[in-house]
Amino acid sequence: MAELIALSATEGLLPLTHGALTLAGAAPDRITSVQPFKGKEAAVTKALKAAHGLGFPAPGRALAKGDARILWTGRGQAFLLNADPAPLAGLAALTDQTDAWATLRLTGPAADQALARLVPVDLRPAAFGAGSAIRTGLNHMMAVIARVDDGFDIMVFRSMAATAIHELETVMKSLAARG
Amino acid sequence: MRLQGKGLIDRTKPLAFRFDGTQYTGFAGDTLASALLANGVRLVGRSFKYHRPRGILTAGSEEPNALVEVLEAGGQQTPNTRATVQELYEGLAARSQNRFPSLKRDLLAVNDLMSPFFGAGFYYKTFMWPRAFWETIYEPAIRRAAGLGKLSGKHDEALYEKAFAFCDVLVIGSGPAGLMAALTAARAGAEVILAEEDSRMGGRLLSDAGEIDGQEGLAWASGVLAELRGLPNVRLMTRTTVTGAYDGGTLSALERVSHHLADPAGRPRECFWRIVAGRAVLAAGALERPIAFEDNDRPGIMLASAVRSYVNRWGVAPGRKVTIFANNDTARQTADVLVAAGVQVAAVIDSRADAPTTGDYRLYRGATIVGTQGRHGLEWISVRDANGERRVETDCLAVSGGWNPTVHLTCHMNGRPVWNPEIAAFVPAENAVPGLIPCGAAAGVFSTAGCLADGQRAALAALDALGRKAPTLALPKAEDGTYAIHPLWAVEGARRAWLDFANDVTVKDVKLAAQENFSSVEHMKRYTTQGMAPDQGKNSNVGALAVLADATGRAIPETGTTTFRPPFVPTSIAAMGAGGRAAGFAPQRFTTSHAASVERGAPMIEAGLWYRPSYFPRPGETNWRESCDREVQFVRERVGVCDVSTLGKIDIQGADAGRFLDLVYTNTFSTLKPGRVRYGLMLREDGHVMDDGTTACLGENHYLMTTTTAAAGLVMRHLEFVHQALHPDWDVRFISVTEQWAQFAVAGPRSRDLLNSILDEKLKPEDWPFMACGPVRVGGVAGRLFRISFSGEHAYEVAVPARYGAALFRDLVARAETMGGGAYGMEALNVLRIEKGLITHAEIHGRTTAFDIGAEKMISAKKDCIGKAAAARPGMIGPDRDQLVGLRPLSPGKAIGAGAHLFKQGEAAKRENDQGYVTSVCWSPTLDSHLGLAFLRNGRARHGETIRLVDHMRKTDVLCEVCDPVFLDPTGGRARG
Amino acid sequence: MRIPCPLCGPRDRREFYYYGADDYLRRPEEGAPPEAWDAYLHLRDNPAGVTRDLWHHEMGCSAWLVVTRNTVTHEVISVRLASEKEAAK
Amino acid sequence: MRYSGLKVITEGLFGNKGWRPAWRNPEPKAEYDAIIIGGGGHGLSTAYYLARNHGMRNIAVLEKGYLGGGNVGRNTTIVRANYFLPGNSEFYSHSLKLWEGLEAELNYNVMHSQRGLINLFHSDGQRDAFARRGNSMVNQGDDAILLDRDGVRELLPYLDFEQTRFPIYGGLLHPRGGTARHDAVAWGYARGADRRGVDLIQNCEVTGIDIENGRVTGVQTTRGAIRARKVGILVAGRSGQVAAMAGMRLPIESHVLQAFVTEGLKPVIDHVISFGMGHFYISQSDKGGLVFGGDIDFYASYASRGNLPMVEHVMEAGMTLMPMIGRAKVLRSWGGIMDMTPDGSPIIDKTDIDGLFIDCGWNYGGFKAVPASGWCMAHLMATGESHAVARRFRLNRFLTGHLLDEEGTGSQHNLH
Repeated sequence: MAELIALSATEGLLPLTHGALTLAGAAPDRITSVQPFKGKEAAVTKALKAAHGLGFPAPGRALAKGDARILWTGRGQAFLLNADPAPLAGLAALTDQTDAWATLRLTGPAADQALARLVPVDLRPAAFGAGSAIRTGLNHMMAVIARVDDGFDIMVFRSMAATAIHELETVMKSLAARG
Repeated sequence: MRLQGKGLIDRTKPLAFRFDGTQYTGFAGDTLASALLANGVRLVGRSFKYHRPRGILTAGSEEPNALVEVLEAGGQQTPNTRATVQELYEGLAARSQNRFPSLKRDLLAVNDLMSPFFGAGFYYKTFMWPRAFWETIYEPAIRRAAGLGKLSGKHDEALYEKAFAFCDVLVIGSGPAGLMAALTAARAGAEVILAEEDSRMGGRLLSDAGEIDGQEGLAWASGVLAELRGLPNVRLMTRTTVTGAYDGGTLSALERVSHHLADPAGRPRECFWRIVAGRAVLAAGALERPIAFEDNDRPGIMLASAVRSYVNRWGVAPGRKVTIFANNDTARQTADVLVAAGVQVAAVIDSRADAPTTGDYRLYRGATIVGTQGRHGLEWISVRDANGERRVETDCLAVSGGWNPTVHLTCHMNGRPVWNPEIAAFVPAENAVPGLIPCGAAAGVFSTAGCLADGQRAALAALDALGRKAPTLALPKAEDGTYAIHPLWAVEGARRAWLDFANDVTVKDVKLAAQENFSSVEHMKRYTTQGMAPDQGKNSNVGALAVLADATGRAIPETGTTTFRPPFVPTSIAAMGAGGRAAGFAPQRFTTSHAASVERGAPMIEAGLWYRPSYFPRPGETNWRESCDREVQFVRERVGVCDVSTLGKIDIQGADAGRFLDLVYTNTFSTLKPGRVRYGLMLREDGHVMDDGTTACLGENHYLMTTTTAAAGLVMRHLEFVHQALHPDWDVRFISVTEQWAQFAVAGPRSRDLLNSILDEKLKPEDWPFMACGPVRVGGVAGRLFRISFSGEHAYEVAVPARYGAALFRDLVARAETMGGGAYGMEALNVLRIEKGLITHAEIHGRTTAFDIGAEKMISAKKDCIGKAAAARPGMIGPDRDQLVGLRPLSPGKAIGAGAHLFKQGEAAKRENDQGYVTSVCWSPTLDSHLGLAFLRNGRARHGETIRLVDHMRKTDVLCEVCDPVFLDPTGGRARG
Repeated sequence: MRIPCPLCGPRDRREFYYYGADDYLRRPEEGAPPEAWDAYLHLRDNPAGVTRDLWHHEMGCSAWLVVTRNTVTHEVISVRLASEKEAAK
Repeated sequence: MRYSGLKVITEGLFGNKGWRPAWRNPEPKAEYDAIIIGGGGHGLSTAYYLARNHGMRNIAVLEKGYLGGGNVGRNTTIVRANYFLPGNSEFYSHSLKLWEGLEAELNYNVMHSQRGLINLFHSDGQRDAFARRGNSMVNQGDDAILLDRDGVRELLPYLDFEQTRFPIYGGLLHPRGGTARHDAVAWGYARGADRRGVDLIQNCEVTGIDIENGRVTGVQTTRGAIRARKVGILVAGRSGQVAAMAGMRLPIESHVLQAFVTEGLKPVIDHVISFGMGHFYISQSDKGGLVFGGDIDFYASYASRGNLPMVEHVMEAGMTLMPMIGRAKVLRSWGGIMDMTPDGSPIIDKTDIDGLFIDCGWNYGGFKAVPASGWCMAHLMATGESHAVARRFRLNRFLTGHLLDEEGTGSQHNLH
């Protein structure tokens, strides 16, 4: 019999603080990819509403109710966080993604300036306000980026966590040096 | 020398610096150029071809002559740094370049004496004989003589950065037009970025006197800047040069973040910006141009506007006795500035016969300069007018040949500027870059009042285009003078008159080009190299075009236009390539077992961005082969563990999933039952093999596809295409789960025993035949098990959520070791699969068809599939194809190399006889022989034949027997058993 | 270059993968003559001017897009999802 | 007028007044024996070899702009014969041999510099692929040496050997590979063709191809109609448009390839070097500029200019491979229009129209092919038969599946 110890995707790498910016791990308890089957979009929204008080988010948007969140992550796809996907069974392709992503939270007043060094999308508050969630690039890697109260959640593939953290730390340091 | 009471320098902050080893002092606010001039240094560099002594021509980034190496501690240096842009800092050290042994005594100055033979394109006509001398003698000599500054040869370890920015209106340039544009846009509430190349905002207001709204221009600018600084919607960027205009409103800019600092203290050296602007206002001003006359390149000969800048902005008199040579009204302005500063004006030479008389200095009307003297700096000039020729003593000559609007960015999308005869200059064509609005001097408006009004006009146009209401601002009042110019490009009769200082191109060179029928402007440029030097033709393009027009008897617009390509200023590779250094070129992907593998001493090798262990050395093993042989042996005899998480895994669900798989695979998957796995072959639509792998049926309408590590992204994109573009109505959904699962191969006769020791429930053999799959639990964790084999042994792959990967790998390996097995790496994996004739991307190299690998029967005749039609083309099948075979050396100990070519025994190793090539090789400890996989012409029909294998690269020539590619266990009993 | 993704809005070119002309949307039926496949896979109008081609928003929403644009000016005229039927002219 | 060192000296002594035009500016005649559409490298060399090898004199080259204004004047000037596949091997081998005699042949210094080309590799798999290629080169009679990491370090000590992302495993050295002065190649062939009587007609755009009963009879141009029984199309970057005048649809998609040059620097890179894990290749020109490039921008384009993502990719590759070039400043970038074919190899063939020939599809390898392309196209136009070293460059090979896909990237035009 085996006993398996779990390691987080950012084990030993976080948190980091440079200047006014902090990068920390922010892994949700559970991530489920939700892809409504053909013609089941409305039913999925209804089920999400009933079970978690959420809907299926519009492109670029995220919804939250308590700890449960759902982020739009692409064409016909959303990530349901911290919530049981079972009520959606049969309505959508459900795939466990909990371990596939490293979730980093970047907070601080110039967080958008830091991400502006890696992300080719306008993330300033006016363009990327509360409830925003997109899929884009973090330098050379794909990322899901969502606005949270005091900064951003950045989800990258688990295997690339070290590179993502290294690149974020580089810009955090550079911004801190610029003052 | 310094002028008292003048300049925007901080005299309370003296700064020591060195140039060519000599110590000097300047002040905060100086550039290297202004500080050198203040110290009386006029000779700063040597020209490119003739090694002529050169000084400082300009006060900006367009400088063609004053290029130096800026030295750093540790031996790093920046060549070709413009002394006119480099700000002074304490301890700055710079060195002149392109001279040997010293700036004053440069041996290659002999080239200047040879100039009659070194005219345009001379090298095309000589150095041809004897042929062997080109690479050995002529070219090295030319290379050594050419070039300017030196790279250190050391890695550039400095920090560089790239960034994105977004705004409604980007204003480029902060002179009167730019400030007015920025203010107008900012007050309307638009998000504004104001980018200025200089270290200070203000443009010509920093250098030229004049009132705006009843105050000094600079004071007005300060007021505007104070307001802009206070607005939350405005971002002011100094030391930032907009370098390129690209599609979709994207502009690039180079910020010199810490060039001006003795210690960057963690700041990047430069930042390369990608600015996405709703509209951009080009208010980059204009560049003064020189006039070509005899020996017009001596140190001390400067542009008039630069002379005014050195006097007013930096409080430096560039000479004791200054003369002025111009073809326009700025001659007077320059003289007035010098007189006001107390500098002697020796003479004003105005080429216009009707030049207005003013001021207390000698004016030569309708006059030109016909000669200059002074070896390392100007001493006197010869002036010719209607009364004859006379010599005027002078140590600084301020030249103005008129102004060229800074049209460069408007040319970046193939826009051609338009000739405006009124100002004898090119102005931007209408809408040359969508969304880029030129204004002020950049649009050919040369008065301050005109620039203010035009800046506002441009901003209003930008706001209007963005659908924003704009308040009407009262225009500040300012000088609204006229700009009268009578073109003078080159003084006639000169023996050597420079057009392109930086590349040593003279009027004669352009005329010679025309004489030899290189008469299109592009031919002239290429033949003479005019415009290809560090100043990018900024100082010479229009002049050279005018001389060419004259030489060919055409008007300027008829002759052609001058054009520019990005970048607007030379931009470092490091800035544009920021982040690429070291491991930054691509993300590094680490498996969950990475740390454990490294701990075991495994060399990690790159595989499709991942790192995978090559082999796991044990004490006493002296080379990789020993480790590899041992790992192969324990897999064949006991059990081995290998991390296979890097293989692509795609979760596929939906009512049409089976049908979808039938289309993308050559073989049928819709019949695959839950709990079963099938090997699949995937073709590109062009009929070649794209990838192979297994797909498991996890449940009804639920599959898990695996891809090779290298093709994971490619396959995902392909699936998306087939679904979205070809069959969007099919109910199928997919997502990558590569990262979700840590997956380990457990292979070998004792693999089941090993698994049984860790699984919560033991495996019942009857439930787990070859190619079965299903859920399992490991220590309470839900996992998946697949009975598949890439080694030919009885084997499994077990998967758990990635967080448990590290723990499971360590546990599996530890248990395997107690059973006489252990972890195996890529080398052993490769041997195991070669022994079994299993292919990887060494064989699926993009030219391989199903036919070539003997898998044509896998293309189901009962259904369509991607690539089926193209795979049936006559050239893709048949005996002319190279087909997969196995090779065994006749002497088993003879090593063979992948990449060797095959020939019939007794035939010469030459292309005409080529029979194929080797793709994979290994030493097989199992079969005690070297083995190879190869593609051989009509190979399946040639099993048993002896073939000659020649590897020129590794100097081997070996006879091999052609055989079936499956060397071991051809019936597959071991994997099934 | 920026491409207005119908789902994500305008995005930098670096997020997209380019495939080729929209000929690839019109895959011949099984059994079509070799010439039809040659035309599908290889032959192109390749206009210097307005063209329609296929882009994949790979570092974004994963949508395949049909982009109408000008190959001479790089102007992007319109974009639609490949999965949606072409709008009536 | 024959060029020589002596001539340069005597002219220099007498004020360089005696240099005569490198070529004439003839008016187009009403009829020629052969018309070459396109005054680029390939068109000019075809005209030259038609005159030189096949004795044809009554030939016109029609150029819509200026001679050598297309890709021959916008490339990274690399000359090599390092192909793997039969079909390509013998062709580029032939081309390199022509290069090696080009100065003497043309009496024009094209500055062909055989400084050695090194293709770096970064994995065992790549090493094997390069060994395979190197063996092909030697089998063809050309030269190739497989260098290990230390061998590369000896030649290129400034590379970043500590870099861990894509470590340098070694390189394939092609000693006879190198560079040439691109414009000079066009001018040398132009001058040579002109001296053999070929009319080089600039600012003459072909607007139509006249075809009667399935055979070509001439062309329409902006300078009037011109008759000819043989017409060759050599207009890389515009092949599709000109072929369309004859009702043809080509297996070509046009793409933009950017290239870059830095300010002049003292000699620092003595070879041509290419990175194996991202498109990046670099050499230093005789004037001192680092000349380098990468991959195409990947979208169909006729704009002759590219965008930032590829610019940045190329620069990042440079920084990961040889970070000592970081301080070099890029002076100019440019873009050429590439005829991209579905297998990355060119086409030199007859068309279905009698007397109409086409030479196109050079992807981004056309510069080094200039001599052999002209040689083989001239052979084809003069004799009606494909030259032995170009016999696989057939127009119908995509239909039949007889492909020449060196990269193995398949039929997607932009992947070669």
